[in-house]
Amino acid sequence: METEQLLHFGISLFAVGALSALVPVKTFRIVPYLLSLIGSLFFLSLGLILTVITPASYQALPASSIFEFSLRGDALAGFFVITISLVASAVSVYSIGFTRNYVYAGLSGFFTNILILSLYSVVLSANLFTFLISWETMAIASYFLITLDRSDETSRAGLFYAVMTHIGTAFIIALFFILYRFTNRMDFEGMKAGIASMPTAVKTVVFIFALIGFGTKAGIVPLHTWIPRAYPVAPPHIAALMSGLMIKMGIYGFLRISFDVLGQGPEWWGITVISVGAVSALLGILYGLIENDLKVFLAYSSVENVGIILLGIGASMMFKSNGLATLSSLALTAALFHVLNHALFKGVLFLGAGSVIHTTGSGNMEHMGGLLKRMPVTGLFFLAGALSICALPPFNGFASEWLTYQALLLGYQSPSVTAKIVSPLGGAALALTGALAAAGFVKAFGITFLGAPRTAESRDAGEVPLPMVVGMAFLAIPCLLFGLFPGPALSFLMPAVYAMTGASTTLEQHGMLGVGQTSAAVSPIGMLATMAAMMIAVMLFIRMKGGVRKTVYGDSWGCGTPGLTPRMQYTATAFTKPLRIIYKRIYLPRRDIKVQYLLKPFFVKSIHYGSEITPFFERYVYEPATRFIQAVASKVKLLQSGSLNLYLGYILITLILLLIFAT
Amino acid sequence: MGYLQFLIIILFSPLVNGVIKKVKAYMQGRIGPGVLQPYYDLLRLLKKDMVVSTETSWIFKATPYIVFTATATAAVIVPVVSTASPFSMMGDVIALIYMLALARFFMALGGLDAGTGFGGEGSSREMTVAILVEPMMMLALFTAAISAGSTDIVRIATVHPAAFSPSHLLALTAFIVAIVAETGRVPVDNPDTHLELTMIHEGMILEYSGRYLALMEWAHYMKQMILFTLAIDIFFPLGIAQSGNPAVLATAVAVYVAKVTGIALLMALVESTRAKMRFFQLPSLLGGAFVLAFLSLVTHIMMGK
Amino acid sequence: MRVYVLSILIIPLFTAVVCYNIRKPRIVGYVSLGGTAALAVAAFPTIAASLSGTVSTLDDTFSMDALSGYIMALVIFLSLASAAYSISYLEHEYDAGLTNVRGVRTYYGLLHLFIFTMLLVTMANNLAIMWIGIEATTIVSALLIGLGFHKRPLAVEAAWKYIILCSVGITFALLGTFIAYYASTAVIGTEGALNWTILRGMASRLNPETMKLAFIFVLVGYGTKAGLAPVHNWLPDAHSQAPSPISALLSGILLNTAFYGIMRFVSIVEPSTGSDFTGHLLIFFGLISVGISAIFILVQENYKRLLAYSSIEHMGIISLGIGIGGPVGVYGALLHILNHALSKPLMFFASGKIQSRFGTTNIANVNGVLSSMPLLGTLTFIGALSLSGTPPFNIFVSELTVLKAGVDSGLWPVVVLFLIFVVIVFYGMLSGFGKMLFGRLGDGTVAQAVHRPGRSGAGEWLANTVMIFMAMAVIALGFKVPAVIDETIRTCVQVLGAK
Amino acid sequence: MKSWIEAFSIIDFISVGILLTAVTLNAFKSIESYVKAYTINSWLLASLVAVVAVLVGETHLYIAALLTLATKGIIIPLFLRRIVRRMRVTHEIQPYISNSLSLAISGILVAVVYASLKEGIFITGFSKDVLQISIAVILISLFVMITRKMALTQAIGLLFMENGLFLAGFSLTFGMPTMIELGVLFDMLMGVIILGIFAIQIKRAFASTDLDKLTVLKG
Repeated sequence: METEQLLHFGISLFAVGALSALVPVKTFRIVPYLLSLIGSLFFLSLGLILTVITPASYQALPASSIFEFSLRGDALAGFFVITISLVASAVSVYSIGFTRNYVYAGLSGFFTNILILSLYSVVLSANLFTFLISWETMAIASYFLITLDRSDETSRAGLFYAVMTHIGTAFIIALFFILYRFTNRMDFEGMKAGIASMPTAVKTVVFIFALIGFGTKAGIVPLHTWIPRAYPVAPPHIAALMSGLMIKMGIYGFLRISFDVLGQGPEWWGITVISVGAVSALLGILYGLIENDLKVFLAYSSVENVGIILLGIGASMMFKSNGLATLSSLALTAALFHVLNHALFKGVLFLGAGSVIHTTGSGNMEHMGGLLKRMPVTGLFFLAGALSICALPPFNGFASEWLTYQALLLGYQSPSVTAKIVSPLGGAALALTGALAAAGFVKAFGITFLGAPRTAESRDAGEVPLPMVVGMAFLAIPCLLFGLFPGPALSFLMPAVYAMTGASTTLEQHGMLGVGQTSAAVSPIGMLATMAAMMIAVMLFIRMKGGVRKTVYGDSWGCGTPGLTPRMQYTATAFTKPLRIIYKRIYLPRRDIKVQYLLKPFFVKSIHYGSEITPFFERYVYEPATRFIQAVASKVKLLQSGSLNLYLGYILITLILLLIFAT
Repeated sequence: MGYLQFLIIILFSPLVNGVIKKVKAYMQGRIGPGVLQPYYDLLRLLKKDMVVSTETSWIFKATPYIVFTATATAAVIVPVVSTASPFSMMGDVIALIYMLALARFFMALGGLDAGTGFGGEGSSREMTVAILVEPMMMLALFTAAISAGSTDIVRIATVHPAAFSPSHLLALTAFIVAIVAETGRVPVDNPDTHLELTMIHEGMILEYSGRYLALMEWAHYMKQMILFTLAIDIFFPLGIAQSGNPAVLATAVAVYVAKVTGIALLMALVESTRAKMRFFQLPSLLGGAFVLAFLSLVTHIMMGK
Repeated sequence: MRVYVLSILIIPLFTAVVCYNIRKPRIVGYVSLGGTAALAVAAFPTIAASLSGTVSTLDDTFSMDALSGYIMALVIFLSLASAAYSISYLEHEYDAGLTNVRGVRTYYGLLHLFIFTMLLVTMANNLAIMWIGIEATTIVSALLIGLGFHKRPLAVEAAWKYIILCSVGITFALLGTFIAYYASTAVIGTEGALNWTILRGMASRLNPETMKLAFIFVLVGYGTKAGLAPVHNWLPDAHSQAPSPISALLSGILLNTAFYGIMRFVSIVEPSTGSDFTGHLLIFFGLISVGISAIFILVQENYKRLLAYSSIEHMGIISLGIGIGGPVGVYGALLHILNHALSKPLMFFASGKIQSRFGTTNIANVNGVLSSMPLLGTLTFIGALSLSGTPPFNIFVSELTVLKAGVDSGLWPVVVLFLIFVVIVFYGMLSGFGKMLFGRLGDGTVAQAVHRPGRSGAGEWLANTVMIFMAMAVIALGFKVPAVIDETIRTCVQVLGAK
Repeated sequence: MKSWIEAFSIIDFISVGILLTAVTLNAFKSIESYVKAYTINSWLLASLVAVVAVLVGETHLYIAALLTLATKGIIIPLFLRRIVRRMRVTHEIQPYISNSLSLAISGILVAVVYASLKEGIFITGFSKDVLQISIAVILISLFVMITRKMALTQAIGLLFMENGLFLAGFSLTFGMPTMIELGVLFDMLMGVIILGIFAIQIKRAFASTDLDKLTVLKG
């Protein structure tokens, strides 16, 4: 089938899906998601055509004038289309189960279809106008999905999100117009073609605007503040879409502009991006670690992973400007691979968290525990996601992070000293991030799924309906497969990498993930095989030496005193207490302890312990800015004091000034 | 031989631990148990029944096996006496570290699964220490990897037999601290205590008994020996067999034994001369080591060696 | 042809008289709607003709080119809309006892007089007659605001300020017109010296100094009426106090008719003084308007005032477009007139419904509109997003066009300021209307649902249809400007002679 | 030709009179005197039109003069008196600016006008000063509206502005075509009536004609 036909079919499927969601029939609720599932499969094939089968760009819906809709696809777009399709299809399946008894099923179905469609059209848009329309449609749709339950709380979160993203859009519009001004074209092709005439200073401005504008959407620190507000209030399937895909649109836009259109820039661009990435990764996970709300934690972890992706991109830019094409392609491959992987495992994690919250009715880890026995499949998939996001072999996260390590370590080959030093430091940051993430997910999985249930809700919890489980499987299984066989995944993104860096390295041959320049290689499948072999061996050995032994079940050991209650378990707060102390310079924690005495100082009645950290950026960046604007506004408000005489005075003054100065 | 050298680690790691214990005993003026004691312990544990908490899930039972197999896989990756080790193509130094991380991940989960205070405490502290140690260790390894131009351990071991450049010494120092921390020894952790306030590793495996405990302990011994071997391969690989002929191998084995014993002695020395640190003093120690590793990297890049 | 043209003026007058003399409040609304429909039908050929070429009658007293046709079409469209909407609005006011039969009759009578005056403005070729028309709109609309039917002190206050400020302004406009007349008599003598077509012909020969003076007075004068800051102060009061259908007309089209006067003048002043003079003045006023209104929108507590300030903002954008000039700028401005004339009335209609439901115009006291009135809530949301310049709604397109014009002429400071202000506006709009639309009915709202929504009769149905139609137009124009509109606007651009 | 010169001086004389009557507004307090000033002002205006009509001898100027006299000189003052009586107001309350200061400012305004209207723009026409004077009248009456606090005073100020406007128009154009003049006058008449109605409304709604009460709508 022709690409155009595929495109049109896909679009119309989503459109119909969106409309069908408005049919207020309960049995009908499955339809929109079925349609979006089929639609995303159509787009998946489109993406495959664009990347694997015939990596050629095509032009559909050609634009007649500047403000016309126009879609086109190339290798980069194709890769993102594939990523979107994988997650979107899974989310569609999950939603079938989730929205069965969902109050806002109709609206959610409508806007979910719109959102997915807008994601596609963002990556496929050929010109400025199409991009902006799709971009804002995406923002609006997600805004309505965040505020779905229309409570004041969610509407505040939604407002904050909308305003942040709108500021970002302002920067994007500005940079588009700068590009247009210097290239006289409004389509990306044309901009790319005419970029040569653009002075470097202007390019730099565009680059910085791109970093800010798209960074807001991608959630780089310090523009990340909307993420931990918006995701937790969003319904799970939407949170998965937003965190898995929507913030990747920021990455896409940044790549499209700073890589594809601007081409090669000075070295410090790359270094800037690396630094931003490192800071985002570290602060993101650090702030996430101490959160006890499952979704907030996952949200922060998204910030972290965007940071990791930016590490790769920055390294690639840096190498490119140092003339190391192959290295640049390696770094970019790592980054794009991590884009795909993060979409998968963050998707499964959010869906899992959604299922958990769906059943226990609370997002707070402190209210959970022992869920693995009650929702085994969900727990298993969540564990898979956690292992992947911690980059533990043999899952996919390991593959992409390993590539990132390789790229950063090879930075010493670049001629400039800064690059030599910056890149291994990026590696160190990555290592620290990895360790922090591991701690975070031990906490997230351990406190939530292990131990004894802390509330009645989690004690009576049960497994979620089949479609939700299947939806998670859609994402969890690729997490493992792409880890074991990186080949297919890499083939999705190689054409894009080649198109943008002019070089490509074959990184994967017969099951080994290897980097030519270093002759370093890993074979996840080999590791898995070895583990399996070892497992068999050790079991046999135990059987031989130890024979069959029975297992005695009893209470956990409580220092000999019986009656250990779930409340005596280690809490999520306690788990990260050491970190709060060690990193107090970052968290700036504040604790207040109120002790009530029966008889001072011996008999304590009650001790209230409260501890909170300072939200640095909110307190020292956002709030002052807001206060300033409000203050100015309230001053300006005096202009309209209600006195007619004053108004007449304005007329007279204006007139006289004009008479004096304008004539 | 090259295929089977990982067996050295799997089989002899308890012995190394025994040796360290023995030396410590001597230094403290005791006779101490025999060097084979760890083997007896393992066998005894294998023959015992297991007591499992009713709160636990399958994670609790799976953890020992996963920990053991993951560590064993790491052992397969690291070349011991010969660089002709085909299995080490399976992974490089990063893969090795992450294999150990996988083991740690599950160990921490196992600690949380029983729902007791001690397990959680142990997991929390273990992960905290890991956060402090892992980047430092990585950085130290980066220095070696960069000077060798590869993260492949065999490559590193072959490229520079004995390059005691300043950067290497710095990196080595950092790495030794890392080993101390990772193997849960004084001053970071006390392997011989069950006093809850000081437990880290012991706290995590407190609920384990029988063969589960045996696997955990064994995995711990292996991890220790893997790290020793890694240090040897990376920082003084001189004498490691480049070819497969028996004479070379024999010498290589001898040299290896000597080196391992040396490190074991060092560990024993450190443990018996240092007092355990308070938990929240650790950042200063490990942070210092991190600075060393960082300096090593910078010096390497600046001085080119 | 002549018959058609005159019928355009006669029909509304006739309808006004008829409406004023009908004693049945339930009937009169439909009569007025019928009258407006008749007007639309009668006006169609004239408009169609004017779009293709100039239509002139009564030896050039009335002469309509594409621009007049365009504005007239808007006037008639909005008159239809608000005539249809008025029915349910007045039924409700009547049932709620806020007005009596006399009030209803007066309302409709004045409404059609108002329409008549605006039509007069669009048709006049003679600048003085145009002035008369604009002055007449002030008088009639002042009555609609202040006396219309509910005699409330605030309405009187608003009307007083409105009439005083606008009369003062309009005086200056006439002075400017005189000066222009003087300049033209100096060239061609008294005959036809105020005919726009003639002036346009020999504009380049006029004395630049004189024309500058004339333009300053005209700009301040008509600018007051068009609600350009800093002489906009009557606007928030009047718009917030007028009955919603009238607010819709005021901000949807009345402001534009005043600005229409400015546009006419620009195109006869430019050739002699050079486009920089007029351009800079308009940009100056435009930026101030957008900036001031943005700040007021940010801290606004009354949703009708919020909408009023948003009108100031959009008039500012239009003036920016004209000021930046060039085909693109003028195109953007004219397109923006259309888009604003769709979105803003929609919002005023919707806010009228909200007001009659909650009995307050205070944002803080309105809550949960979406959950209690889904359709209305949705329409309001579409309007609000469109007004805040968000794609995929229509206003975004024209704003982008104006921006593009600014970029084309390299006015970076203007572009940057504009973007900043637009973000502020977005924040203000969304926080205001978000607060009203979200939440549950009853949380934090003091005055709660004082009146039940009016009997959902034909009136309600009509009002909803109108609003839905406008909302759909808002969305459709956001994706594509239909060929016919595109063509019309291009001809208008030529009429204004933008180079 | 000589008669022209005299005419000039006559016209200048009258127009200066108009300016003075406008300036006096700053000095007065009682509404009555405002209305008187307006009446005089309008008569002067009408007489000026008449003079020009005599000089130029165009019929429509005679009509214009009559119309002016009828509306501005007779109808509107009568109407104003009625309003004043109905509203039972006699004196303007203390204005925002003291009389002496406002007199000074009026002077400044006149200066501004003379400065801003460049010489040589208005070479033709029958007087070089009348335009300046009329604009000055307009600005001064606007200034009066700014400083005064009573609804009625503002209405009168507006009327003064319109007189100034009329003067300006006349001096620039020898009078517009009759039809337009009719329209303009009609509009103004309407405007005045509406103003009167509203002034009464205000009195009724706010129990006062003091504009300080009219500051409810703000922000």
